[in-house]
Amino acid sequence: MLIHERIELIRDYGAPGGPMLQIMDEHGAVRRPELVPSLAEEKWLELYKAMVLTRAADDKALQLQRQGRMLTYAPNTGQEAAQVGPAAAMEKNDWLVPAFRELGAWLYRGIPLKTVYLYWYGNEYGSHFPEGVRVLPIAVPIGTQLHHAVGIAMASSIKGEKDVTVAYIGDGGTSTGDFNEALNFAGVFNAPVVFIVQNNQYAISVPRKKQTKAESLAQKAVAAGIPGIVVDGNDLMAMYAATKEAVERARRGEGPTLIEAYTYRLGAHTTSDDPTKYREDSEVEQWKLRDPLRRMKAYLIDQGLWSDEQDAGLYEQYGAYALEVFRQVEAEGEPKVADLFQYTYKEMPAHLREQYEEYVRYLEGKVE
Amino acid sequence: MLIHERIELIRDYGAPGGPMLQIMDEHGAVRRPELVPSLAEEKWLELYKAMVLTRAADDKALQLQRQGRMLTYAPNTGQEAAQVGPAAAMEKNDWLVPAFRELGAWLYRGIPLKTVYLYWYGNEYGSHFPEGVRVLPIAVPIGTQLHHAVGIAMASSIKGEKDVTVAYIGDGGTSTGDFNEALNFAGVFNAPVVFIVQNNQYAISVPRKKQTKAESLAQKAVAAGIPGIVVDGNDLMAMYAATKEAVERARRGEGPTLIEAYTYRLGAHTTSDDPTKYREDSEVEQWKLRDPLRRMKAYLIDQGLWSDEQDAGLYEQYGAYALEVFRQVEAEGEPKVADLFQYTYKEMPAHLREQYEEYVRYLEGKVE
Amino acid sequence: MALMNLITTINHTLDRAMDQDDRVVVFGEDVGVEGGVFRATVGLQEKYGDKRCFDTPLAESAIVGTAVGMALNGLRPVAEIQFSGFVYPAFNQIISHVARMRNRTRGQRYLPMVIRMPHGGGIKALEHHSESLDTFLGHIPGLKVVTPSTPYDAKGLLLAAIQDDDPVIFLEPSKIYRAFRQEVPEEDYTIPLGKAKVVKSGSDLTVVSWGAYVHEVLKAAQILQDEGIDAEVIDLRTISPIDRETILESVKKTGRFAVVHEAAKSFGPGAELIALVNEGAFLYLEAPPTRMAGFDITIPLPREEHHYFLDASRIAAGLRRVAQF
Amino acid sequence: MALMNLITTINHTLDRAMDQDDRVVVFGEDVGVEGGVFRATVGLQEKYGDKRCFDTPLAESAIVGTAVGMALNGLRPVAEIQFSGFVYPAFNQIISHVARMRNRTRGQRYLPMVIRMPHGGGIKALEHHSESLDTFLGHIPGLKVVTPSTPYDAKGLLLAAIQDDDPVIFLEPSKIYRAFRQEVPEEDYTIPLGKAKVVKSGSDLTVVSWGAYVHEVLKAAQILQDEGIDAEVIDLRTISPIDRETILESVKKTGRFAVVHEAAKSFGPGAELIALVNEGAFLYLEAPPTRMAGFDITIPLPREEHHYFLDASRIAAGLRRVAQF
Ligand SMILES: Cc1ncc(C[n+]2csc(CCOP(=O)(O)OP(=O)(O)O)c2C)c(N)n1
Ligand SMILES: Cc1ncc(C[n+]2csc(CCOP(=O)(O)OP(=O)(O)O)c2C)c(N)n1
Ligand SMILES: [Mg+2]
Ligand SMILES: [Mg+2]
Repeated sequence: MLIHERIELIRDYGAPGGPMLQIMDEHGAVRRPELVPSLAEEKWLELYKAMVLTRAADDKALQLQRQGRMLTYAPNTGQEAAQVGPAAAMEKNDWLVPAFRELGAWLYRGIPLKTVYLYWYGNEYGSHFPEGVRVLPIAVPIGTQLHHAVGIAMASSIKGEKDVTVAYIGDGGTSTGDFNEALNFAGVFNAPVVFIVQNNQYAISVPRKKQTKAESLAQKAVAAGIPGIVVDGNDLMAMYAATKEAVERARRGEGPTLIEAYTYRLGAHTTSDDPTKYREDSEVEQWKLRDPLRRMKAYLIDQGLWSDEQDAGLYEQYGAYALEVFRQVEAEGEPKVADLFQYTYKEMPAHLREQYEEYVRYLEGKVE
Repeated sequence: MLIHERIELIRDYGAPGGPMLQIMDEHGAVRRPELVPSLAEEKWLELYKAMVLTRAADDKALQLQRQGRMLTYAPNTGQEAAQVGPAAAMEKNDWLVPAFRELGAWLYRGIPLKTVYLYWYGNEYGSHFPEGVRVLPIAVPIGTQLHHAVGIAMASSIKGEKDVTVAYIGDGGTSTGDFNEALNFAGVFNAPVVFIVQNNQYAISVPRKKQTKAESLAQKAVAAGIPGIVVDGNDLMAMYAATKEAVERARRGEGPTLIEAYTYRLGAHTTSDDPTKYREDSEVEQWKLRDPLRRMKAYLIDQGLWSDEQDAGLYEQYGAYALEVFRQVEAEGEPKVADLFQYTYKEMPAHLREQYEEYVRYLEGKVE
Repeated sequence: MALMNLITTINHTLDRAMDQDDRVVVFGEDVGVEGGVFRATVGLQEKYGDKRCFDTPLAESAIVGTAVGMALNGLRPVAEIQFSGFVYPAFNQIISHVARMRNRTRGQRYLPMVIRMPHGGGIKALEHHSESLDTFLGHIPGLKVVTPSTPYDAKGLLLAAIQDDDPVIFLEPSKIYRAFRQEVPEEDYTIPLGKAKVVKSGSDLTVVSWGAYVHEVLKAAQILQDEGIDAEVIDLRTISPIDRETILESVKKTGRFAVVHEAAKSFGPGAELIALVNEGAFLYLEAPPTRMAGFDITIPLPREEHHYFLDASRIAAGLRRVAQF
Repeated sequence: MALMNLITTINHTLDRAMDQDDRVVVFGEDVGVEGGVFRATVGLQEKYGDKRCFDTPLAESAIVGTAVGMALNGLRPVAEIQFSGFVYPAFNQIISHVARMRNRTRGQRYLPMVIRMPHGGGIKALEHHSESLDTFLGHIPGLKVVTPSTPYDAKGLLLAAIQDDDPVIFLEPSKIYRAFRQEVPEEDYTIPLGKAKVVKSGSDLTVVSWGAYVHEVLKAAQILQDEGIDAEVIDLRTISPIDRETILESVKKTGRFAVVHEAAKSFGPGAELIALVNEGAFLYLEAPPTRMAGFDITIPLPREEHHYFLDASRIAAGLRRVAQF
């Protein structure tokens, strides 16, 4: 695979068919000690915990969906490193622009789990975030969010602010015109933005190979004249390191970067999907061996920072927490009818007020 | 500049910032004899004449526009080789899918000059071509036509037919999402299609450098995993040779190719445009030296196939012919009112028939 | 004859169309191997091969635009858009080319193509999965816009759409994909495009609806019937061009008119129907022509979407006002 | 006060807005160096620098989408689409995001942005340069859609649009960019969005129009006046949300209603106006509410476009029928 220009860290990677950036191997062994980001050891533990929370919250959502308590849900299992790594590499005021499958990043950037659950529970308040959380709502129409990211980043530079924007998209999303337009704009305006493609190998049932003839998704950066790199998306250290480098590059005014996080969706596309229709179990089993949590856990245990016992307890504890949060969501009750009408415009126009009032009268049984 | 994969002919070209494919230099001297396509010498004369016709018809249209007889017109001067070369490299049944600035290609592929003039005269019959001419109408919404080209090419392969589709777009057009989507589809479906970017250095007032950070437009092929090449768009031989190779490659089932024809729009964007607002005269003067007609003429004279005297007569003759054709266009009279209504559907639906009839009654003074 | 629901009927009909005519090709996102997210195309790739039924990359503009190219080169493409809310990237193709190629070329080139998509809400889905496009598409000259309300109609209309030499947008009310089954003949038949259908005749007022809402309207009509109000219910079936004749004839008979639709009210399809009733039957009107429609808001997420829909009781309340005016 | 035509007024107003508020940025294709193909932005890059007025690559979806991002991050972007016929690639952004961000986030994030574009036909242009988008845009909840008919209104409406905290689509009737000049005050003023204007009061019938057509309608009203028919003419100014109050008040007074617009008739904006007149003033109507509109065809190329437009005489003929019904 061809990489047009490489960010410094990874000068050795990205040859055609060649290796991708990996710091820690599948067994948790550090293969490139010189590239290990200089973080305090407890920080790695914290990031690991963030991945476990993501896994536990994900599993709980699936379980609740099977019980008929949650609506359609899009699981993240297997992709936690590609989510937590970049989120951790950002500064407080940086912006995160999601696609729709980045639970780990959302939680790490300060969206409460309750808000996330509200979203998948089918409630607009799931897109209302705490003050100061610079994260956009999920963008369901694939590709559209990248323009917002570029616009946010351009605004930062127009205003002379140093914030960087990190935006997500999937492998399927790289086929949209929007993806290419956004990369091109980012290049032309030298926007401080980092694009992360979570290449989880599938767009619903369509495998990566049928999505494009390009050997890598990172090479799509070449079209926009910006750097691109393939990173082992299941390697938390590599994802952290590559994003950190790209974010700081952007902050220094050196422009946008495209990062392909090479990963795998271990679960279904959503709870409405049955992946056995389009892929082999053996493929899934292969990828389970590359589980991002597993290898980080091995690393932490090896470093004497963690143990199997602590680990089991942690997952259970997060699972219980997630259930508790979901109970709060269920207990919320119906949103107000006024909410349906009052956010279409800043002030409700006359025709809408009339529709609202007429409907309220109907609900109150005043009309029959 | 990086070229992902190269078509055979031009293995030596496309290095970053390096040369592009050129066979004949600016003075008409053949620099790469081994690459000269094996065409009969008279054929080169024929192609030269096609370029002169294009130039004469273009100049006449401009002159008529200035007289207020033609509407807005988009001139081609300077880009004739990038139009006639590819058109000549196609087989009879191949399809041509235009953008909107390919006069030389249209005429060569069999669209009568009268039809072209009708178009710029503001008449829908300007998009009605003689039976068997496999050329689509002009596509004004930039980028949209490439999907049609890919669809036509896919249909050829689905039907097991060997026809190839050649599609045009401008440098500005490469920034559209459609451009990228179409290249990607072509790659995935291995469609027998050749994309030609007429990089004439401007999209109205926006220079090529502000259109994308990519060093070449050919490298945009990398995103789709298909071959791309930069060709001297003012070198008829090179344009012919590269297109021929790409077309035959496609016909053999080896998939799509992107050709960047590096050229220059010597005139205005359209007759509504004043290029002095956004570019230096000196730049234009530089490019006049690379005029595609000039160098081909030098070659033909050098080969003893042509003379200055013959040349002057030819241009005059074509100009007179173009004027005569335009007179026919003017003499055509008003199109029928029925034409406004009868082509929206195969059969005119009731509501439209009523609108039509009511309007006819109004025109006949029956309604007041 | 077999008992089929709407989605199995679509699948059956595509199968029939591909079997009859080699030029019919079917494609879209997840359409091939998976057989469509709603299973509309299941089995077609196995049966007809991956040249005639295939998955595309994720790019709606390209899906519609390549269909245009295929139609120009002798095929009869049937493209699927996964949900109506994802067709917007293809609007440029639809408006600028699909609808215009015939007129642009003065009849020389035309586009026998169908764009199918699940349409409307009611399936408790995420944002953008419940859009109503009636107005957007209805306002584009050169398109035919069709929507069935039953499996039987779906087969006849879809076959007619595929055989039509003009481009047809085929809106499938996803809410009723699996709502009920109906006898659908094995043998092929078409239902002419552009013809509405009186699904219940009545004398007191005329109600026009289409798609999933036809069933709610019929329920409402039943409520009114029990009260002694006799509504005539018309299933529009083709949203554009509209069958004015059937509607005006009915309104001239009943003197009262209502239209019920899911799309937002303002600039909605109901406005067009009211306007044409004014134009064609004003002097027959005994009450203001009325529209019952979606609120002028984005259709809400599942927790609140029930507020958005008109159920039989709300429809009945509205119709009662028209009847009793 | 200076005499200005519509395009110089737009230019002047953008200048004023940029001068007043650093957050206002102006961009689009050919907007910077060249100052716009119609010269709407001429001089702005020189004056405010290329961070605040700049050229973009050729990609309408990106132009609108980046405007969304800028609005989310504290700017007040004013994006230009070169011609209304080229906005379709941005429909996904406009429908899915521009119109919805406030509602999606329950009021937390909103988009103070303006999308300007030349609108409608009459300039003898190529295909796709003459499109009327009234219905498409009017039907999208969450947008405000504004169109001026005079330089004076243009300044007040554009300033109001830029200051508005909701997204506004600003349609500029290109036909009258240079048609006439008017006194436009130097000092700043706004005209409230959502308010129609009675441009000629009258007692016999109400005529609503907007944009370039207002002038034809006024001419037609003059023809009628000479015949003793006194038409009230309303310039809608804001296409969505519609100022029902002003319209209904007028119809209640005159008892007769007509709407005149350039967009195609079916599912056109006239349908909405007729529907709301039916809803709000049915019992006052002494004649069928009438629409005079574009044919249901693609607007023709220059050789035939004159057939498409309603001139004062055709409008007068239609209004006469309404008045004499
Ligand atoms: C424009 C658009 N088209 C279609 C869809 C329906 N859809 C939702 S997710 C999806 C696949 C996305 O694949 P990818 O980008 O790889 O992301 P992943 O689901 O793997 O995270 C599709 C087709 C959509 N949301 N938006
Ligand atoms: C989608 C779209 N946006 C804008 C325009 C208006 N427009 C017409 S030509 C043009 C520039 C095209 O530049 P390029 O692709 O380089 O072609 P060239 O004119 O140089 O041949 C623009 C912006 C258009 N036709 N289509
Ligand atoms: Mg994926
Ligand atoms: Mg150009």
